[in-house]
Amino acid sequence: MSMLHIVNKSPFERNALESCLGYALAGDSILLIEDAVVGVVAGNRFAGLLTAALADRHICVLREDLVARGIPDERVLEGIRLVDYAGFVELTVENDRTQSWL
Amino acid sequence: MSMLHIVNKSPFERNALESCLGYALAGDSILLIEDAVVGVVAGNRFAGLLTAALADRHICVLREDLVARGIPDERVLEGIRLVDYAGFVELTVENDRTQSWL
Amino acid sequence: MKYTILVNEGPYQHQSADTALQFARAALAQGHEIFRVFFYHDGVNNGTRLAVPPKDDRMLQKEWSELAAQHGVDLVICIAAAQRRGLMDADEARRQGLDADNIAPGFRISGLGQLIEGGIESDRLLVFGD
Amino acid sequence: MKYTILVNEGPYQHQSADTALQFARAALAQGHEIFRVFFYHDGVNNGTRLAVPPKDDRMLQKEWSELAAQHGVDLVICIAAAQRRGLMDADEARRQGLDADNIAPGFRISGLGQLIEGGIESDRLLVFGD
Amino acid sequence: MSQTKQFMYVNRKAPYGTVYALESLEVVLIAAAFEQDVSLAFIDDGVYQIVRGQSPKALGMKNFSATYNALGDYDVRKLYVERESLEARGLSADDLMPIVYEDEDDDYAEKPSVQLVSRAEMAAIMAGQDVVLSF
Amino acid sequence: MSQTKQFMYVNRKAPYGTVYALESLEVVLIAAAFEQDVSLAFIDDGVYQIVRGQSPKALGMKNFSATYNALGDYDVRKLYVERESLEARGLSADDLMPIVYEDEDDDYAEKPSVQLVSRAEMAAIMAGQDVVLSF
Repeated sequence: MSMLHIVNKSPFERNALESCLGYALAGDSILLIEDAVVGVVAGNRFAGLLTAALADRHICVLREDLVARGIPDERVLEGIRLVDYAGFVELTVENDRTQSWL
Repeated sequence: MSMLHIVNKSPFERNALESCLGYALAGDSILLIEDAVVGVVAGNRFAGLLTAALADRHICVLREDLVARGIPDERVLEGIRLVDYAGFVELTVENDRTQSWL
Repeated sequence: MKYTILVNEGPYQHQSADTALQFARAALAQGHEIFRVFFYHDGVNNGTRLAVPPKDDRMLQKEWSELAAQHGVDLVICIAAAQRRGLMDADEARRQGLDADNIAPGFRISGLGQLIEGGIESDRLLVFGD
Repeated sequence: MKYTILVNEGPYQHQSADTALQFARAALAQGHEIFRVFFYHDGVNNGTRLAVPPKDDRMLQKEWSELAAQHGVDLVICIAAAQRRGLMDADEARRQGLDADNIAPGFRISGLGQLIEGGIESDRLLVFGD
Repeated sequence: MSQTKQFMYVNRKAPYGTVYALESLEVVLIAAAFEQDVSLAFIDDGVYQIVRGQSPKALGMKNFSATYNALGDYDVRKLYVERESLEARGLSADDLMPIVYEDEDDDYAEKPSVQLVSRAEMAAIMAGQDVVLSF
Repeated sequence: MSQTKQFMYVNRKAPYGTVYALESLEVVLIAAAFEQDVSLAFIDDGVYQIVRGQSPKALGMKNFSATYNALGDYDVRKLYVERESLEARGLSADDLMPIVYEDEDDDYAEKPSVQLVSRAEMAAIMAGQDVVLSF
């Protein structure tokens, strides 16, 4: 039984990602979409937090939203998986439940 | 020449208050309205930041928004001035310009 | 899988409606079923037929109508949220004594129970908002 | 003092429209002038006449119309933002080939230049948004 | 619709600044009629939704906070509040409304609907839900 | 309307997730016709508005980032970017679009419109404005 957590706001602007990481359990998946994708750039202020979370949780990012904002694949923090909308759908199938951190 | 900075979002949720405090100059005024008023409760996580800012800036809070959210006057951090909508208007007169931190 | 999708924001101002649409299309493409899309809060504003966006931009309201026409997706606008914000179908406008309505084809106005039913009947309920 | 007020969010979803209205009333009560209220982004949704909020709640759209009627405040809705979101006056609806309009009394639809003019002509420009 | 599912409503925003708190409560009231297992979570600024002494009259807004008190009558009896969120905000349990329900299995004794839990406990409760709605 | 005022447009939000970046740019383009002194500030996530390589086509959205390049033709030549905001996001000046204008007083030489400034410098620039518009 695992949960897909969906975060759609920039961690620089809002507390949603930090709250989510405080709740996501080992084995859960976290998907960053919309403005949240700016959080995954290697070397940014949230790199340490995300790296720590990757120890026991899956972190994914929606590639269409990365591309829109001019963030190339190679700038994404190591360990974060890129998915497209089809992959987004698959994540909702693989996990038993979803929770959006609005 | 002074600026009235208006912040309307909770500092627990968004970075607007922290950004604003990084820009407000000595002598400027900062008015907290709407959900931002939850930031002024004594003993909360932002009390230190606000106390430091009070050294050379004026911080005001809109009383109608405090009352709506059940925050009594006596819980407001020392040094922060309570104003009503009339006082809000006066602040826009006393300061030469306004800037909303949306 | 059977999905219900909740859309809490209006078109353009936030990306929520775009993301919900893209997700719905991707799910349908994989053979999943969209049981219902429920529009709540400002999400009700997705259901207007009076929008005329610039020619070089997408027209979200129409894309929803097309999704309903092509895939039979049930698009439900919350009546309470719609009344606050001025989204009306012809029946409701008449009942309220209003002189116009503005709902787009493929949308219907109903109660919050339709959202709960979606949560009960679907395998997954996804929320898109601000 | 002469004020222009910019409203960037629709009614109810965010408090911005409420705050803008209360500020405008307080300024008028002190003898100041409201040169213009400009509605941009989702703020255009303040200008619908089709809203019917619950009887025990405020009706923001009507309060704006009353402010215009009682104090002659100029309420301007941005045309580009309105077209994206489905806010129409009778002229614009006709021009676009639409079968209905939904603008409330006291509001008028015009261009972004009205906002800039407000900034130039007024002593203060206040922004209310999300 | 014979299954019973666990529905959780997650509230993370302060009331009045946005409509989410009010319209979330409207969903909960309707949901109660569907005889599902309903619980509410108040975390982050959501804790302000059930703070006592709310009075939005001067804003021209409806004071809907009393409705939380009526949730017991709708069989909504599980209101979880995160302790860490209260503490960060300089609040304590005494600042919350005394929301209760009548326990029909215990001679209709009034019992508290609000339970303070740690973040870890809240995470475990969330993990047991079938449907999580956030506004 | 004979006065010239200093108008500053403050951009603090990423593009595409919300409409503010696009509709803010639409205001700037109109404002240019009023012959005021216009400048733009990019701070916090606003720096993403002028990052190079934006491509929202798969989202079905219009790529309006090229319009920033045209601002020079509208006599909008002052785009201030806060260095601290870039650094916190793992970005540098190389990640920004090379936005330029033609200087008619210098044989139409192309000159950069973007200026990196520290937070303290940005605060000083803001303090000198007559009208500050934020979206």
